Amino acid sequence: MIEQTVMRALDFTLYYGDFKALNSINMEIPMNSITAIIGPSGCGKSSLIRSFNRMNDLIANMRTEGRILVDDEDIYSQDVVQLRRKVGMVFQRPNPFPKSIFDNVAYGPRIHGVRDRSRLAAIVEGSIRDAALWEEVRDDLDKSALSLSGGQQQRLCIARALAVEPEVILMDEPASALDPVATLKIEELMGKLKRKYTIVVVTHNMQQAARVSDYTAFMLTDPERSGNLIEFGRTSDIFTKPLDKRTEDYISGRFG
Amino acid sequence: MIEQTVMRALDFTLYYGDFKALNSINMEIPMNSITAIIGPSGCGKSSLIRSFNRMNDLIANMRTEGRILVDDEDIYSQDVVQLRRKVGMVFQRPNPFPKSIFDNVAYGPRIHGVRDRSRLAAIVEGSIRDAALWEEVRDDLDKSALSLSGGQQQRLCIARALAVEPEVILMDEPASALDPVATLKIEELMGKLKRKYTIVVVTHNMQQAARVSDYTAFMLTDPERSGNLIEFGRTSDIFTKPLDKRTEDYISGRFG
Amino acid sequence: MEGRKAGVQKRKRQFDTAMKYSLLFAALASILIVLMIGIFTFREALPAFRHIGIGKMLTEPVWRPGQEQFGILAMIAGSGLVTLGSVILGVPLALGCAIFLSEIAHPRIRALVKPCIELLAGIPSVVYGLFGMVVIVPMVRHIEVPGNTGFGLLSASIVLAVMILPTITSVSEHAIRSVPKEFREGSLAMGATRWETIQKVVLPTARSGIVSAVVLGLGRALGETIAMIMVIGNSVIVPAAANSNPLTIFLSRARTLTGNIAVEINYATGLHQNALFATGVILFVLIMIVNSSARYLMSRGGFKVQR
Amino acid sequence: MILRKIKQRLAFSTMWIACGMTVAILLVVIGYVIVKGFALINLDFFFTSPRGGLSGEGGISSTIIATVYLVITTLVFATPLGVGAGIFLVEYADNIRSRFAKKLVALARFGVETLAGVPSIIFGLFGYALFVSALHFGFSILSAALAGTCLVIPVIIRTTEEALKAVPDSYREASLAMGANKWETIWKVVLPSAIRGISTGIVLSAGRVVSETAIFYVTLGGSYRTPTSLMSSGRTMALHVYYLAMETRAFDKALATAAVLVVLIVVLNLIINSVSRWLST
Amino acid sequence: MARETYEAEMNSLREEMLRLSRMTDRALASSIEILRDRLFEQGEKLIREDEEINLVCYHIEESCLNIIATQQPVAGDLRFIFATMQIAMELERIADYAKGIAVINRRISPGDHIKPLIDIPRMQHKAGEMLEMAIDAFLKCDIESARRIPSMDVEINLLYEQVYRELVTRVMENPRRIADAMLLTFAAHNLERVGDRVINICEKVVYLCTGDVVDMG
Amino acid sequence: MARETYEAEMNSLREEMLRLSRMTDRALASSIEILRDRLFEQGEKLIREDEEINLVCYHIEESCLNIIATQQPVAGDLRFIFATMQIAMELERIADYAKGIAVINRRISPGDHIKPLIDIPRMQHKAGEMLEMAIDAFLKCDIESARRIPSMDVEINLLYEQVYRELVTRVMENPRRIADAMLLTFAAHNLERVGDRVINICEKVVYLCTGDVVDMG
Ligand SMILES: Nc1ncnc2c1ncn2[C@@H]1O[C@H](COP(=O)(O)OP(=O)(O)OP(=O)(O)O)[C@@H](O)[C@H]1O
Ligand SMILES: Nc1ncnc2c1ncn2[C@@H]1O[C@H](COP(=O)(O)OP(=O)(O)OP(=O)(O)O)[C@@H](O)[C@H]1O
Ligand SMILES: [Mg+2]
Ligand SMILES: [Mg+2]
Ligand SMILES: O=P([O-])([O-])[O-]
Repeated sequence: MIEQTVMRALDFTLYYGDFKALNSINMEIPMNSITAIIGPSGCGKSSLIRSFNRMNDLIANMRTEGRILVDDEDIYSQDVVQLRRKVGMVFQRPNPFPKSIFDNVAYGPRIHGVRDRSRLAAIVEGSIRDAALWEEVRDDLDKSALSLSGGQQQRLCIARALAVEPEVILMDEPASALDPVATLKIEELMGKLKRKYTIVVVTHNMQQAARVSDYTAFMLTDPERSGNLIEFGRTSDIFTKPLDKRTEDYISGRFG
Repeated sequence: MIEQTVMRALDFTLYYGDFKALNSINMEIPMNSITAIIGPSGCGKSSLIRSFNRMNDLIANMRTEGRILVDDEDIYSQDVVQLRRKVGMVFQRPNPFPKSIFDNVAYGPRIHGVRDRSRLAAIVEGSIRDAALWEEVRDDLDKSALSLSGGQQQRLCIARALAVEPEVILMDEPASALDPVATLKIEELMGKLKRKYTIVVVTHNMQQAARVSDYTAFMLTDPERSGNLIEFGRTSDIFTKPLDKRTEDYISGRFG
Repeated sequence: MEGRKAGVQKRKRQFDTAMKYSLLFAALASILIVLMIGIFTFREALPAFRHIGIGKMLTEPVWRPGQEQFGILAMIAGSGLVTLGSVILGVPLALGCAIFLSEIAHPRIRALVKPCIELLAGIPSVVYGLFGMVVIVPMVRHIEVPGNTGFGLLSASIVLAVMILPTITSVSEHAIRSVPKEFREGSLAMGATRWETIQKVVLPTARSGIVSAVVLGLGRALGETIAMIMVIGNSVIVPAAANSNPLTIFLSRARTLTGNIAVEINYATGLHQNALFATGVILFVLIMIVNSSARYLMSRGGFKVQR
Repeated sequence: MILRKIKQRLAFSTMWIACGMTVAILLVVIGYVIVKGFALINLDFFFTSPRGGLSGEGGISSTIIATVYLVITTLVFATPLGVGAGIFLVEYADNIRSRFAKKLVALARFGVETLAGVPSIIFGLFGYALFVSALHFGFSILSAALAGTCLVIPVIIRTTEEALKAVPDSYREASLAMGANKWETIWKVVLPSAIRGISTGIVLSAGRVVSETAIFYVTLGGSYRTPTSLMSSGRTMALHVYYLAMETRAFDKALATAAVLVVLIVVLNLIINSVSRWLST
Repeated sequence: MARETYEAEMNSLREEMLRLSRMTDRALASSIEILRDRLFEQGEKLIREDEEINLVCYHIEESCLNIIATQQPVAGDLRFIFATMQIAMELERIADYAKGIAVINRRISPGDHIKPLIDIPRMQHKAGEMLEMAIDAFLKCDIESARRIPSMDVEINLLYEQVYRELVTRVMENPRRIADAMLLTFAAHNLERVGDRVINICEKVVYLCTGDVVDMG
Repeated sequence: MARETYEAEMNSLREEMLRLSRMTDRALASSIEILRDRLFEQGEKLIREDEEINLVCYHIEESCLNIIATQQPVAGDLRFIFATMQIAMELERIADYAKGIAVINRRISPGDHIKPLIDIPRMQHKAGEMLEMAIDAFLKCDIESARRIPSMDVEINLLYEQVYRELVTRVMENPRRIADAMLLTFAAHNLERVGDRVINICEKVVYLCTGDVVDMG
């Protein structure tokens, strides 16, 4: 059913202190596609997506079991800096740095040692183009990123993530802070990006998952409040003939 | 087409300083029904709904033309305190006062001179029941309202509005700060409330307007950025056969 | 029934209006005070400006009230040098501390240290002065330089540094902490280390807040009175280096503008008193300049800073 | 890669040291004052007055009384004005329509800003010129309290403003939408939610009065006798420390008094913290 | 259970389907009585009443559209609405066949039929039974039954063949009544078509319950 | 224009409809050739190919379902999808008639027909023309044309009556060939039904463009 997988969670379990937030997740993220993760609040969507690039490492009492493989290699046996290069992330609220548009996009390449001006400029242009923002900012690369609208900021953040040439882009509710027009733009952009990248997106908005994604994962907490993966499959199947009763009830709005 | 109207805007125009935010709105709000106001951001939905109970009076440089009738009487020839009793309001973010649940609901009646304890208690119970919250809080009326969850808080705010026995309840995006379950609860509650009250609700969420409302008003800004009423009609008609091309484009997500 | 209700409504409305005007009066009290301060200090200072001349006051180094010589250059130099000294000593420490508390420290350490710093800010200046007199001055006295009594700019700078430390620390810590967490995550997610994140994203973002914290500390240093009187020696001389090492200038005794006023006002009369008021006016203007630049920086950075 | 990590190590160690030094300074200052000071303290110290003269003999009872006296008087003047002004600036100022009133409001704001930046010695000068000399209050609690009022008014206004601004607008809207008028809204909804911030502001002001020295040095006189009326001269504890240190050179007594002062300040800090914690739950 | 309005709308849709199926069933039964007993008046009534069935069908379609537009159903609910819409169309068509039989009755020359009507009512009986079972399976989402029903169509087809052959024989004996014979064949043909329609309904039921498209024809 | 994926899906739906209508059209045309020229092999091919048409139709239905479930269309788009689904069903049925004609051809005794086939091809011609016009109206959302087309059905009905009467006459002359005559009548009947189906399509087109339900039958 799945073509080629980029990332793979194997019996992945995550604890915050004594609390088991994720319970033995098994999941494969197919390449060059959009995978949506849906589920009620607190079911561990963010915890899961933040595990893929080890952003959860920042949390003091976090502990994991099982494995996550990126490119068939355990994430904990890779260098975290390299991993995060490969697996980029876009956050819920647009968070461009208070620098110029150019410097925002050049941030990543510079960190990773690109100094050459013309190469930087090329990377910046390419990334902003890929993020479907070039036409809007081409003449204002020196303006502060904060002067952009919310939707533009979010696309800038995507451009920033693209600039380090990731394979996967994780997005945690990338449009939930945006108005409907900007949301639509982001959704269209995701559709374009999947030609070159693999996208994993968490969303509260079922319609959004339905609209944009190729695959959908549905998560739910069990009685101990740990997050479980209930169903994973093609989005069109999940939304027309889900296998699990709970998936059906959730997507038809019969509970949280 | 419309049964009985509670409120009626007649060529209502609203200025903030020199800026015309609403342009000659004509609209009738039918009794015991839910009227949804939809439209892109900044089209004047909030301005309109806040005009109905003169909440806009608080804005220094606001000026109106035309009339709004509530119960066939111009709102500006009514006492504002009485008007606001008649036309209650529920806001976007749940905003219970940092008092006990009981005191929150009793606030309005007390302001309006109810001192008798047993009467207060009866009003409070009735309102909380109507707001479909009684079962959840009956034993905790003395607890702080802030200890409730977001959705419960919003229902408490609705109870608080009901306590002064309004005819109309205005709601400005009442569920946009809530999670999907709480949203659903509020929507169901609205469906029940319309038996006794008339509800006008502003929402950004088209699906919500489609789900809950009986009538839908679609607003849009013209080239001068003033808000105009484009189409008003039964929700089922608006969502299956809108008369105006712009309505159609908007509700099918082709812009804003 | 309806009539009674209407009556209640009307009374309520009248009360509402009455309250509004009483509150307006309260709000105007502060401008009234400022006006009076302006009028009274300036009225008292005016004869000095007229008889001595503002230029002369600012450039003359000699202050001998007995001989009608009222130059305050020495005091200006004293204030300036002691402020400079305190900034040099205090700012690096304060910033290091602020960065540590907001970015590096474990929350538990932070919870422990933060109140301590607040406490440091609350300790009366007279206590610092006393501490300076009994601990720091004797220590400074050990430096072998001719004429060194321990009282002087160095002791004063050290005391003042400690005094401005909490202000700068807490204001800049606030500025750093109000850098949204999203910026940090954004940077880390691109493979930057924590230090790179602090250096390249957090500090630049908080820059205007930090700068204004420093300026705020500067203002506080300039206005400090009692502690300065207690450790600076209060000699009306333009500080000078005692030997070939220019740094020994800090061992010189001096007097600050504020100290000058406080020490002499209680017994001054006539033109002497006017001159002291004139000193006050000059000090006031100086501090206004510093403070408004701090405010400007803060408003530009978009950070709200308490106190 | 390794270089990047070493850089981080270095930088973090530096910060550690900076913070350690700051804490060390605090411990040394407070520790020194308290250890040295408490060596001299006994009950007598609290219950006898200073005897004057160059010896610095006696205790601090009259200075405690003067301090309390001054704090209360100052707060009686400053609290209504400060809180009232704060309420006006937050609740009414933005809704004013007339040009003239708008100018007044702008002026009031300017006043608060300016006042907050004035160094305390200027208040002293002003108090000396107006209350002590021009109004002939002499060196007295009254003069000092009035000068002190100028000092703490901006503190109270600011904290009140902050506290009121922290009250969400939605509370006000909700109340108004139910037909309450402005004052009812402020009294029943806004002030109760802001009381915590306002009261910490007032305690903060008390702390300022206790620790301020320069202003009172030039307005309170310095008599070591127990004040009997508003017109009495007196000396606060802080002032007493100064006199002991500078004029009598009685450093041991000064340290003892300073120790009491520090403990008092610590207690006030604790009060602020616990009051805010208690009110926030 | 949340979404009460929505549930209510879905339920009323279900009820309308039940109503439509009853009306269709009745129309089918009465059409054969009409043909057998040459009840012209009742025939006219049936023809008139078909209009009503069409209206109910339109109404169901409209409800489906409204529910989709306003309630955004997905998964099972959405399949239910799709199935409802298609089944309503089939039912309407079955009612059309009933009406068609009444029209045929009008055109057959008055008096006795060219042959006694035995197999045709049997066909009707069988078809009616199938229809009822299919609707039942639809409302109960009974896949088993939906899968079984199509086999019953074989019988109808056999009966049809028999009617057809018998009529052909009769015409050869009595060529002048060829028109009536043909009309009767059409009537039988209509009943045969009803069987096919019911099979279609069963296909939709299976689809509704499992999401799988099957071909049972 | 926003929602590009959505637009793309809608467009591909449109294209598939075009494809389905072409296939149906071709099947109809070839069915008459088959009948007229007794092309048994080609007939078998047509019968086999009908399966393909069914698949396309299922596929369209599935796309409609997916679009509704994932894209939540409303208003015009939703009506388009509804209309598409129903029209696809009608087209599939028309293709079934074509297949039916091929089956009839198989059952008619080899050799010449009982009468020369002139009117039946004419019927087919007319029906094919109507079908093409209706699909055109659908794709262009041309209400005018959709409203005009049903009047063309009158001609088909007249031709059908003529074929029917003629065949009845022939049978009286030659009762032994009654079976063939009946089969030919069924073929003509099928074509007549095609006309009705096209009218249904036109109804859907009007509905699609205006949101109004009309009865043109
Ligand atoms: N740092 C943390 N420490 C302890 N528990 C945590 C932490 N972060 C999250 N949790 C808990 O883990 C569970 C899953 O949280 P997570 O944020 O992954 O959910 P989510 O599905 O993303 O929810 P939402 O949709 O609200 O964002 C929740 O019960 C949450 O309370
Ligand atoms: N107090 C005000 N002063 C000046 N202009 C205002 C004010 N409030 C709103 N506007 C302007 O009036 C227009 C309509 O605003 P309004 O808030 O009614 O829109 P809206 O439809 O509610 O938008 P949203 O969906 O974002 O809430 C906007 O252009 C807005 O900028
Ligand atoms: Mg989350
Ligand atoms: Mg709004
Ligand atoms: O309804 P039919 O035309 O397929 O018999």
